[in-house]
Order: sequence, then C-alpha cells, then structure tokens
Amino acid sequence: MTYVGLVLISHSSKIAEGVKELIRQVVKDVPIETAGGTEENGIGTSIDKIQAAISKVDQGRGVLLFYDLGSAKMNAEMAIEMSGLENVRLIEAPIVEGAYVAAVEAGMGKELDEVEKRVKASF
Amino acid sequence: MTYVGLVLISHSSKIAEGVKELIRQVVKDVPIETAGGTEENGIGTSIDKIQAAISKVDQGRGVLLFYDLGSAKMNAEMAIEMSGLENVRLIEAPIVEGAYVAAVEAGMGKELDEVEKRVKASF
Amino acid sequence: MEINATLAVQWIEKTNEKIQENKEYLTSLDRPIGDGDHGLNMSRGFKEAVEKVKAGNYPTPADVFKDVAMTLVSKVGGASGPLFGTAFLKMSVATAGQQVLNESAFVKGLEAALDGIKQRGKATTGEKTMVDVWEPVVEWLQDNGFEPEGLLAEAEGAMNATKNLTATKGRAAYFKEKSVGHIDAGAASSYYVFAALAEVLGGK
Amino acid sequence: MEINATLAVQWIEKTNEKIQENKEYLTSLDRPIGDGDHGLNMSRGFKEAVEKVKAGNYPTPADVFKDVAMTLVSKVGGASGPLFGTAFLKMSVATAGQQVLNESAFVKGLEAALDGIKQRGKATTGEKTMVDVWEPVVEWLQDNGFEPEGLLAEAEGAMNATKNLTATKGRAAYFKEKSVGHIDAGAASSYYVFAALAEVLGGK
Ligand SMILES: Nc1ncnc2c1ncn2[C@@H]1O[C@H](COP(=O)(O)OP(=O)(O)O)[C@@H](O)[C@H]1O
Ligand SMILES: Nc1ncnc2c1ncn2[C@@H]1O[C@H](COP(=O)(O)OP(=O)(O)O)[C@@H](O)[C@H]1O
Ligand SMILES: [Mg+2]
Ligand SMILES: [Mg+2]
Ligand SMILES: [Mg+2]
Ligand SMILES: [Mg+2]
Repeated sequence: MTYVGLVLISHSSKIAEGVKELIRQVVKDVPIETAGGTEENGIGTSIDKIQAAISKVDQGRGVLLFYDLGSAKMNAEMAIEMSGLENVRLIEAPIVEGAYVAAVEAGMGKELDEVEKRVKASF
Repeated sequence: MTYVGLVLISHSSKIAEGVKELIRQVVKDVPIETAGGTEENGIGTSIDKIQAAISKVDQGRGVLLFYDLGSAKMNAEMAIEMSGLENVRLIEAPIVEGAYVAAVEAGMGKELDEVEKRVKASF
Repeated sequence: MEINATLAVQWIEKTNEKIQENKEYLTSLDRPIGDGDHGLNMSRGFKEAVEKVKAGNYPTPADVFKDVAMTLVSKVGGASGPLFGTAFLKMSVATAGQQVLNESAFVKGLEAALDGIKQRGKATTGEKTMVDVWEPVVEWLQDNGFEPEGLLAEAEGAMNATKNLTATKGRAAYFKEKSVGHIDAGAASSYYVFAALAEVLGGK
Repeated sequence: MEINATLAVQWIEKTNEKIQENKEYLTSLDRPIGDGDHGLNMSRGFKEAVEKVKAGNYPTPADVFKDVAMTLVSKVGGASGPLFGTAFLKMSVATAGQQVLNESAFVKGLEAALDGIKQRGKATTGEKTMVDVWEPVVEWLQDNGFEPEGLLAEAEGAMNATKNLTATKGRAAYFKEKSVGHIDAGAASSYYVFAALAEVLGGK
C-alpha cells in the first residue's frame, strides 16, 4: 500500500525529529522524513535536505511539506520548484499539530487533497 | 528586569528542547523552561516536570504554558491548579509558532495579557 | 456495605492485579486508534500506587484515595493520568474525614469522581471515553445499590458499548469514523476498576 | 561598460571580501531584531560560492551566476539563501547564452534578479528588507546607467534608509515597531553586493 508522504522542515533538527517520534507512536506506515537544521546541523534550513526528504517520501500519491518559520518556507518553495514533481505542496499549518493530523489522515489512505483539507479544517 | 515566563510542554522532549533552542537564538533573557516527555523521558507528559518548570520561570509577571496535544493539556491544567499561583495560563496556540511569538513579545517587556493577545492575534 | 481504609487499599490492589494481567490487552486497544501506550501507562501508575498505599497507614479511605490520585497523576504520563488522578482526588475530597464509608457516602464519592473526569476531559457520554463506563455505572449504583454481579455486568456492558461509538475526544478522535469497531482503552481500564470493586465488595 | 565571465567572477570575489570583512557587523545587525546569523550565513555562502567560481571555467556570466545561485541556495541556511539564490538564478536565466553583457543586458539581468527576490519573499519596498536596496538601485541604474560613484551612493543611501522602516517581512517583523532604528541586515549585505559591483566596474 502507498501513502501521501510528509516532510517536516524545521530550523531545529530536534523539532523535526521530535514531531516524527510523536507521530510514529501512532502512525507507522506513512512515509515521513525530517529536514531539520542547516547542512552543518546548525539552526536554519537546508534546501538539499528538503529535496532529499521529498524524494524519499514520494510514493506517487503526493507529498505535504510542513515548516516552522518564514525563511524555511522560502527554502521549501524553492525545493518544490526544483523537484519538478507534481503534487508536492507546502501547507500553512502548525508543524507539530498539523503534521500529526496529516499523518493520521494519510495513514487512513486518504488522498493528498483530502489530507490537506482535513489539516486546514483543524485550525 | 523581569519578564513573563514561558513553559513548553510537549509529549516529546526533543520538540520542547528544539523550540527552546529556536527561541534562544533570538530571545536571550525571557525565562523559558521545557517540560517534555514523561518522568522516564518516554513520549508523554509529566505533571511534576510541568510544575517544576512553572516555578522556575515565574518572575512574578505571569507564566504562559504552551502544549502540543490534548492529553498534555489536562496535565497542564492540573499543574496550574496545583501551583495555586495567579497568572499562570495555558494558551491555545501552536507550540512552535506560538511560543516563538510569545518569546519575542515577552522579551520586549510586555505584560502577560498583551503577550497572550499578540499570540492569539497571530493565528 | 461499608468501606474502610483497608478495603480501599484492597480495591486498589485488585485493580492493579487486573491491569497488570491485561496490560498487553489494554495497549492493544490503544494501538489502532491511539498511541499504544495505555497498558503501559496504567500498569506503571497502578504499580506505583499499590506500592505507595501498601506501605501507608491510613485512617480513612479518603487518605488512600489521595495518595492513589497523586501517584497516578505523577506516574501515568498520558491522558489517563490526570483523568484517573482527578477521579481519585475528587473521591478523596468528597469522602474526607470519614473512617468508614457507607453505601451512600461511597456513591457520593464516585459521583464526585465522575464529575471530576468530565470536568477534566470536557467530555460527556457518547464520546467514546472512560466517561462511557463511569457514568452508567455510577447511575446504576445510585439506582441499585451495591450488588457485585449486577455492578460487574453493568460495567462490562458499558465497556463493550463503546465499540460502536465514534470518538470525539482524546487521541482516538483524530481517527473519526475509523474509530468505530474498537473498544475504548480507557473504558476497558475503567471496567477493571469497577470489576475490582465488585470483587472486593463481593468478598472475593 | 561590458561584463564577461571573468568580470562576473571578480564581482563575486569582491563581494565575498566585503562580506568576510563585515561578517561580525552583519551579524550584529541581525541580532537585535533577528536571530543573529546573517553574517555567518552570508560568509559561509559566499566563501563557498567564490571557491566554486574560481575553480570553474565559464563561457558566459550566466554560467557564473548559476553556480553562485546554487551554492548560495545550498549553503546559506537562512532566508538570505533562497533570496540571493533566486536573484542570481534569475540573473542567469535573463542573461543566458551571452558571452558579454552590455549595460542594457546586464541591467535586464538585475531587473530579473529584483523580480525574483520580490516573488520569493513576497515583499515589496518599505518592508525593511533587501528589496529596499535592490529596487532603488536597479531603478537608479535604469535611469543613470553605470556610474560607479553614483551607484555606490545610491546603494548606501538605500541601505541607511532601512533604519527608519518598520519591518513587516522576515524575522524582524516579529519585533514590529521595535524594529525601527536598526539597519536591515539583508539590506546591508545587498549594499556590499552593489559596492563590489561599483568597484569592479570602476576598475578598482
Ligand atoms: N478528554 C477526555 N475525556 C475523557 N476521557 C478521555 C479524554 N481523553 C482521553 N480519554 C481517555 O483516556 C484514554 C487514553 O489514555 P492513555 O492512552 O493513557 O493516554 P494518551 O491518549 O495520552 O496516550 C482513552 O481511551 C479515553 O478513555
Ligand atoms: N520575505 C522576505 N523578503 C525579502 N527579504 C527578506 C524576507 N525575509 C527576510 N529577508 C531578508 O533576509 C535577511 C535575513 O537573512 P538571514 O539572517 O540570513 O535569514 P534568517 O532570517 O532566516 O535568519 C533580512 O535582513 C532581510 O533583508
Ligand atoms: Mg494512549
Ligand atoms: Mg500517550
Ligand atoms: Mg538571521
Ligand atoms: Mg536564521
């Protein structure tokens, strides 16, 4: 079975890892990758990490990207453009609470549009 | 100088620590304590950690508590009741994005009501 | 029927036995529609609670309930911690000062516990939570008084009835309609609390 | 005035020199109303960009700009990475295929860079960002052509003018009215980009 994939982009690798561990308690099968911190694992984001994460979680059913603060958003948008993939979307939702909802919805086999809609509806 | 204090309650100690490090890059003086994970540092929350965090960050100008998921909320509410302190408030706001806003506002010397209002207005 | 501190301790011990025996089962209920830690949470909490109350020397049941409450609150780590913690705390407050609780005093304690759970979790019946066991059981006791077998049957029926409900509170609420078909984990552990009570009252 | 690949590489080298010299200063601008990493971000990015382009053998300025863009995007780690990265990428696309850029072709490249920054950051002038240097400088070049001293003065004035603005984009926006009184960090690094250009064009 395939799922919508999730990418967790945070300035802090701890936040991204923590969100993943929170979700993994509940949702085992949905592909989730973190893109936390800069290349040197400092505070910041890395477009290369984001791109790598996108390609790892893409199972053909689309990818949702969550981010924490504004500058991560710009890197995420660039990564999406550079990926050239369809159905890779950045979502405006709280990274912890939003990704949790998305993971549960994706785990129920929902389509990208539906997952996105459910996340939006939760806030 | 004293500030409104912040407590970051998360099921994952990584999330709480990560939010703190994200904020500390920007805001140095506001008292911030994490209450992440269970007593054994598993996924969950600990009312004792929350209570300890509240008393550490309380400088007399009030304390705002951020939490991630529902069950943390119940523990937080109990901790507040048991603290017997005035001006210790749980806020309904995304833990990462909300705490960042609160820290910046608190760092500018704002009062609890004002900090709370600004956070609410951001979402 | 009368409950003194010794019987109160026995109730907690019996509850703990059932929870330890069914730890895996409770966790398995929490896995498909939750985070799969309910058995662990409850077993950790009640194990500590039993150690605490066995070591104590309590003048009243209220003192037992208070230590149970504080231990659960500290040790459980999940939603069930503040919920069962609040239940025992309210029971303690409602029965404070009485060495022996008669039926009516004890049922008042359970009513207070139910109110505490509902306040803490902001849940009402039908939301697929432990409230769906506590409320019918407390009402049944109000109507019927202490009759062990009837109590057990009521608690079991209430627990099983959570299977058909859609969760609207707690972790299971994230699963919405998919939560149907599973017994609620907290309803099951609440069933063990009342099953233990029935046994203790029935003299087993 | 004409720009070939060699001159383009010199522009990047000169920009890097200025950024390395002013790394601490740039960080100090980012500290009171940001996260205090702008100097670090820019110095890391431009150091790598220079290493990259010095090692290369480029037929056109566009090829230089493309490698600069990709390096900044990968290495900077903050908002300025995608912003300067997009600027150089758009400049590369707008000047693609031309071995030598005359004044008009190069200014077209800078216009594309400015548009790229504005699209990427969704910012316009007056929001206390690097746009407040890029836009007036590009307009000045459109009106006046390449005149090193005028260019330098325009860039410096624009940078200083960000001091009185209230930030409504980027990290500084969290500080709202408190952001007044500080030069924007990205405006300062953009000033170095144009100061380096003025020097390279002025033959220094
Ligand atoms: N708001 C609530 N009101 C009443 N009971 C709740 C509420 N939230 C959760 N519960 C109960 O708690 C149980 C879950 O407990 P547990 O697994 O220990 O906590 P967590 O959900 O934090 O992992 C649920 O099965 C349900 O019976
Ligand atoms: N949305 C935006 N549009 C244009 N420029 C921006 C935007 N956000 C930030 N900037 C620029 O980026 C600079 C900050 O860069 P830097 O400190 O490297 O990134 P970060 O804010 O991620 O730490 C700001 O001083 C500002 O000039
Ligand atoms: Mg659970
Ligand atoms: Mg749990
Ligand atoms: Mg910065
Ligand atoms: Mg930064």
